[in-house]
Amino acid sequence: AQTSEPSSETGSESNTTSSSKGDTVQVGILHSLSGTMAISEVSLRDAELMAIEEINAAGGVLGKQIEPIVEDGASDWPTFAEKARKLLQQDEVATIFGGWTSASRKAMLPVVEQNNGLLWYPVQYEGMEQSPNIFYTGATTNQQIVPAVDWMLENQGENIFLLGSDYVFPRTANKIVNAQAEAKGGTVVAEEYTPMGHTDYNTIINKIKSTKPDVIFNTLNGDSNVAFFKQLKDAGITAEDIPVMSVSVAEEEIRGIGADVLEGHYAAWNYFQTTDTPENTTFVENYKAKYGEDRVTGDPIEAAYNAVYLWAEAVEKAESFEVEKVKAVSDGIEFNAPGGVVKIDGETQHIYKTVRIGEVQADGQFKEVWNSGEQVKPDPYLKSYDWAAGLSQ
Amino acid sequence: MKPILSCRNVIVDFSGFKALQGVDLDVQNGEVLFLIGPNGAGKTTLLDVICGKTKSTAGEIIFDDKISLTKLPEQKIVHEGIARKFQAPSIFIHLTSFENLEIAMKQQKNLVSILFAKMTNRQRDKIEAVLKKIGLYDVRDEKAGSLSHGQKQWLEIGMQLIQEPKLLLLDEPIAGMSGEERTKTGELIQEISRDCSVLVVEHDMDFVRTFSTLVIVMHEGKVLCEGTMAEIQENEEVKNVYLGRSG
Amino acid sequence: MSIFIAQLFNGLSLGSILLLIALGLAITFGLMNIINMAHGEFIMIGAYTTYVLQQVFVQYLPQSAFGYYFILAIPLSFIVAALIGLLMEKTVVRFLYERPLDSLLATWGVSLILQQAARSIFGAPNVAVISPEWLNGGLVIAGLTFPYKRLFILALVLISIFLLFLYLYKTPSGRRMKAVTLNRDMASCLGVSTRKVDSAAFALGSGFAGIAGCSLTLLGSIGPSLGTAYIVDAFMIVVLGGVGKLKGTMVAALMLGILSTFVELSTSATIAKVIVFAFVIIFLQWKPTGLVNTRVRALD
Amino acid sequence: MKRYSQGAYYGVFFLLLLVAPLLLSEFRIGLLAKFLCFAIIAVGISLIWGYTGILSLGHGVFFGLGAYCMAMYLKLEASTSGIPDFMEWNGITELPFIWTLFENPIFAIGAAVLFPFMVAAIIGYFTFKNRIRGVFFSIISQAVVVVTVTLFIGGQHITGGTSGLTNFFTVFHVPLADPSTKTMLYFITVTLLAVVMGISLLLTKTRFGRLLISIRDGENRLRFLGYNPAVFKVFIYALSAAFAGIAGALFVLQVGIISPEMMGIIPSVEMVLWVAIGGRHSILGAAIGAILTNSAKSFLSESYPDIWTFFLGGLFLLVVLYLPNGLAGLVENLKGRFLKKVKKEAKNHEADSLVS
Amino acid sequence: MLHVSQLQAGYDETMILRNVHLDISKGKIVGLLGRNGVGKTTLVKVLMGLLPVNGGNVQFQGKDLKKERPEHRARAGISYVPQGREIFSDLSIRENLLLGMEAVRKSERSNTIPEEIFRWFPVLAEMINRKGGDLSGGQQQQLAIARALISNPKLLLLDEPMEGIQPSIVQLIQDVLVQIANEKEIAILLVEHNLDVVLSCAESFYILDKGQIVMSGRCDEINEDDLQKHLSV
Ligand SMILES: Nc1ncnc2c1ncn2[C@@H]1O[C@H](COP(=O)(O)OP(=O)(O)OP(=O)(O)O)[C@@H](O)[C@H]1O
Ligand SMILES: Nc1ncnc2c1ncn2[C@@H]1O[C@H](COP(=O)(O)OP(=O)(O)OP(=O)(O)O)[C@@H](O)[C@H]1O
Ligand SMILES: NC(N)=O
Ligand SMILES: [Mg+2]
Ligand SMILES: [Mg+2]
Repeated sequence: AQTSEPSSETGSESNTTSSSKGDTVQVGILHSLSGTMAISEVSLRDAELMAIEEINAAGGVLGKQIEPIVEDGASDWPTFAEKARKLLQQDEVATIFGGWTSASRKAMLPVVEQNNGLLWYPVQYEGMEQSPNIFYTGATTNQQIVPAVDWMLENQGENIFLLGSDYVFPRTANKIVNAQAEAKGGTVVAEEYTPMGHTDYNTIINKIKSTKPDVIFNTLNGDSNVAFFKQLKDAGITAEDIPVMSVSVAEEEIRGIGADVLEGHYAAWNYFQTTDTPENTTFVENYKAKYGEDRVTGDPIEAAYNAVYLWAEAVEKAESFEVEKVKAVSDGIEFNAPGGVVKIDGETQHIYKTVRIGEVQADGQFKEVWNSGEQVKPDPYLKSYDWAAGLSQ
Repeated sequence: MKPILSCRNVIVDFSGFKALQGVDLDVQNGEVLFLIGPNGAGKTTLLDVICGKTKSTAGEIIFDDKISLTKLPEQKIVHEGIARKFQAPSIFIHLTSFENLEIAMKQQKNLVSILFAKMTNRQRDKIEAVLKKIGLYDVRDEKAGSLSHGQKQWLEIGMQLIQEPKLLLLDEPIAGMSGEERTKTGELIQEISRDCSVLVVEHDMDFVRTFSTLVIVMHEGKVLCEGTMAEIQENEEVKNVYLGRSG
Repeated sequence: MSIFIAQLFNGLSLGSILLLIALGLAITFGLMNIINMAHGEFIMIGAYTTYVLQQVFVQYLPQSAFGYYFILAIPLSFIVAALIGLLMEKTVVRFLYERPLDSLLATWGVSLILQQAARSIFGAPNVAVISPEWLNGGLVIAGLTFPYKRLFILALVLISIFLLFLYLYKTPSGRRMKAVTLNRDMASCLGVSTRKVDSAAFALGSGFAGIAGCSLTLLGSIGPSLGTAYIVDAFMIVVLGGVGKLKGTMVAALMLGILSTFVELSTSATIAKVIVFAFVIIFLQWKPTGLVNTRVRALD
Repeated sequence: MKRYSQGAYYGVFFLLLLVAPLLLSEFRIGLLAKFLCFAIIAVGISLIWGYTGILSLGHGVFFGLGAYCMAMYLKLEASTSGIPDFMEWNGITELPFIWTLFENPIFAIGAAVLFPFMVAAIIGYFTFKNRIRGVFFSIISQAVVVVTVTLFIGGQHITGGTSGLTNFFTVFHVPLADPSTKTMLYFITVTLLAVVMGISLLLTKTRFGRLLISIRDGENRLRFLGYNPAVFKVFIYALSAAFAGIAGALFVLQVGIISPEMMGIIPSVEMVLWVAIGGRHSILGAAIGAILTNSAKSFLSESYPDIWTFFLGGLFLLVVLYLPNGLAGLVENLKGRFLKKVKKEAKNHEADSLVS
Repeated sequence: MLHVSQLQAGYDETMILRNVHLDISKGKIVGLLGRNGVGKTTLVKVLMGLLPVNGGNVQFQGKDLKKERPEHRARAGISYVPQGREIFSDLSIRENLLLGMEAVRKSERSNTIPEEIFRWFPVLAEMINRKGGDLSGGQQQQLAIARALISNPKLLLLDEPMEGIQPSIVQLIQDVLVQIANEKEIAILLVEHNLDVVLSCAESFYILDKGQIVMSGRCDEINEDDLQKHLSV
């Protein structure tokens, strides 16, 4: 947005060359900076900008400084499509980092495909997708949901209450949980969805009380988490009574909910701010130094940060900004990320990641209670799980 | 001859307050009937009931000897041939006088007819004739909103005329008019009555005296008495509740 | 049976929350006819005020004082929201009394600005308000838990409504407010300072929104777009009750609260939402000017 | 004189639209085409709001219905397996009946216009017959929005849920991404905008138009002149819904996505804003309002992605406060001021002669 | 008491009043006559402050009124019965009447309605708790007059106050006007179409035509021919 060159009339084919004219290369950053999703996405932009700054300070990529063009997706899917189109056609950026909700990704998908662009999507999602023009740096289902359910069944009990926001990620995730639980001797006692932005969870809590689950598997998104956890606590249900396993509650959400409310509940991610690596210590320090002591990092933030580095390495390896070439060399590219080494799986354009389960502490940070040890190979269509056979065609 | 309108035992109850307590009243064909009575006697309410604005609690209103009005919606009552002028002028302020009359004019008033309506010469002549009659010809292209109070009253009367009704209900038609205009309005009413019956509510006794033949007095939701103005003036009760010393 | 009582309580509680968010709007929209799309943002202002006060307590006052911040937060939210409301009345709303529909558009602009301001000042992510210890937990009667927070809000609403009734129907100042909102010109011809009354009324309505925001910190999230979640509900209730009819607003809020909880219990939150809103549509077919209405004699 | 100048405005407007493709980049033309869809909605809203006094805060629904009708056809054309991808994720193996109808493009296009028309007619029939007016109607229209959006989100297996429908490739087997297709669609949109504006102008310049104004000024009064205002209101409301449906269908073709969010409260209110900014009493004003407001929105959000809503909000505020009748009102005002000067002089003469 | 000179005023760009002169003194009733649409209501609205003054002078008790808002005029002692009544339809009769007291200084304001109001308008006492909007036209008119009288004004502006009122009460109001003008020394500007009413209670009169005062004088010296000239259409 800050810069816009006069557009050439030639259209989409030439984008990768003109974006890297001179000694800069332009990339697009496309997150919701306004509207309801801004609460989550603004931090991703911050992480990406920080990575760009670091790379530029280290000499840039292919000798060029990266110049970010920031656009606002405004929590509105057609706007994501419009802005992605603008970045690719008008600004001819080398790549886009962007999106949070699956809906925003699905809105950008045809645009990047038709313009042969590149999109780096940094948030855990429901799988069942593999666009040639998208790299997925967040977890797919077998790197978050599947292990989380296994762990729940093993450690907390077999009666699971499913609660989610009414959109594609929770619904698909819960379909998986259902199949998995059935195969592994668990029982889904109830499956409830609430509209986005729902704020009154009393009735749901009554349902929880009457179904007496061992654990709640929570795929609520954003604001609803705050209402749900606060009201759950007020109803007198503690983590000892019924623990909640969340897959969309990271450090930043905890900060908005209040650690006192969440203490003792669980979340499954690939990264925690407390993850103990030297890279993470620096990362957290830098992030706080840049954006304020009170800011926290978290899984999607780290995945967004990683995305920029992975792209830069792929470009270096390809010695070109061209999408085809970058894709061609992507397989096996590694980055020593704050959460441990990550590696691109060229076949699926997803990332090998370590799975972690953490328990919320009084200070709002996670204590890791389990991890997968090694990096888990991404399997967006769950082809390697027998019980998942019916889920994907 | 059969009356054009006959009300039988009409009662209106406003959640406990009986504004009409059994009104019996006939309007004869081609007659100008004046309705007078103290403030709050129920005159406006009676007109409201006749034209369908207020639903009666009980009683029967028969129009043209066969049509029962009590259950009909407003626009059907208009189609039957009853036009009503309200106490406060209610015209369309963003239309010109001409357009106000165009809308009011007797014509097919369903969606399809209006969608394809074309102004015929005959219609234009008719509107212009009425404009002249009500003295608004010179301001025919001005927005009705900027007319003065009196002019608005005139326009509204014009809007009733152009509907060619069988029965015209006028609620205080000369309110806010000056002397000469009152006379003109009175003459207008008499002219109209050649084609239709008129029921007029009015408080101006000079006016009533000049233009009435038959007067009905209402009081506390009932008909108190009827007669010529001269007879009415002598009635002690009417003097007491309505006319006062000079009546 | 116990679930019935629990749900009834939930319904009442939801109703009281709905009433709280609608109360301010019942004044700015119901009485003053300003279609105030920024009402939600005043709720947000109340919530952030509570947040800021909490931060102040944490930073500058001893730990033992923390429990009392919430008591102070209620009047403070009222005052801050009322002051910002006052500012908005003086600069924007004042020019729109004769143009109620335009007020919708201008206040929409204000709402965008306020949201962005919150984002710029407090950052985009949600912030947390820790509720005071004495509001945690609940009253346990016969195995049912009645959370203190909900009881507290219920009481707060009752007091607010009572005071508002008293003000509007028993004080000369309330009478002036009604007069000005009914017929501004005539009221001024009688000697009422319409400007003062207008400002006061708008500030009052905004202040109530601030109180709502303060209480909502007990139950939900605090972020820049907090208001958008409540604005439609608030309008729905004021209209369903009959615009300008405080009693109607009250009944409507309770009705929707109870309906919503009971439908949700037997179906799902999504269906409950659909049914509640469908109910509003159908109800208005039956009573086209809301629950409580006045017959008007004028034609239009 | 008046008619002549009005014609000139329209002429300039459409001339600009016709030469725009020569002046703007492909991306900008795509944006403009989208704004023209919005202009079609704005024209419909001006009819019901500016002329008839019905404030609908729910036109997003009709826009969305039109868009979904078109999108269902496009989605089916894009689905190799015959079943849209999202249904497969939801475990649906057989195309639901309602979807099978949309395999036929003629049906889909017809439905995009008629379905919103019918839905509006039904809603309008009940609400207007029951004499629901003013803000009560506006709130009902919002409730309709909430119900529709919630149903579309909740019915994910049929509607695609929050993500909506996207990822289309071809229309009538012509690739949508082709520049020539885009140009074609642009001109189709311009043409349909012209048609919609033409119909609206015809309606408002006739007796029917004056009747609409009477409804706005005093619909009860109209009853006592023998009209049933409800019938007229239903018709004009449904017509404007059909316009919104047309806009929705064109939108999907050019933008390539429709989601429930687009029918929500916020877009619905924004639609009214466009019209207010352009001037609700003017058909052309409303259309221009839609184009300018959205241009401003795009421009501001591109220039100041962080704080553009500040400026947009400020813009709304300023326009409403200082241009009560929108841009069209401003133009009228300026013109009026000029004419008045001329008139005033004439009038002064007249006045003098009257006094003397 | 009220002195108007060279007054110009109107709506937006259309000037209705041009060069109006008018004087009313203490305790006098002045009639304002004129055909429909000549600007009588406009003049009264300007005096009350509902319309801006575009030129000329308006003085009340020696003070310049031009810039004062209506409420200040009301508190200075000007009271107004508008054409069209403008009662508060949603408020009870009592509340309507009490609002009439707003112009009175706070210290002198009472919460009870003076007895004489009900003596003049007994129907208001009967309906004291009913809503203003429920009243019949004439009842509303009576309420509007009562509301204006209740504040003991120094100047009373009446815009066609008798409209829609039954004859017996019209007489009564005339008597009351004469009485209060005499006893309380209230000045009254009476806009009225009914010549008889003006002649029977006013002392002097003005005739307005096309936005200007075209004739004025004392009621007892009135010349019928001149009158006809200015009042006929
Ligand atoms: N909607 C209503 N609710 C309650 N009372 C009403 C209502 N409408 C009218 N009334 C009462 O009914 C009575 C009759 O009113 P109506 O308007 O018919 O009188 P009117 O004869 O026309 O009087 P006026 O000569 O003053 O116009 C009045 O006392 C009035 O207060
Ligand atoms: N709101 C308005 N805007 C523009 N012009 C107006 C407005 N109100 C009145 N006028 C014009 O001002 C002129 C004077 O109107 P006004 O109401 O003062 O007349 P009036 O003498 O009181 O007449 P009446 O005896 O009918 O009440 C009229 O010609 C009218 O067209
Ligand atoms: N991908 C998600 N969390 O929507
Ligand atoms: Mg009457
Ligand atoms: Mg007048």
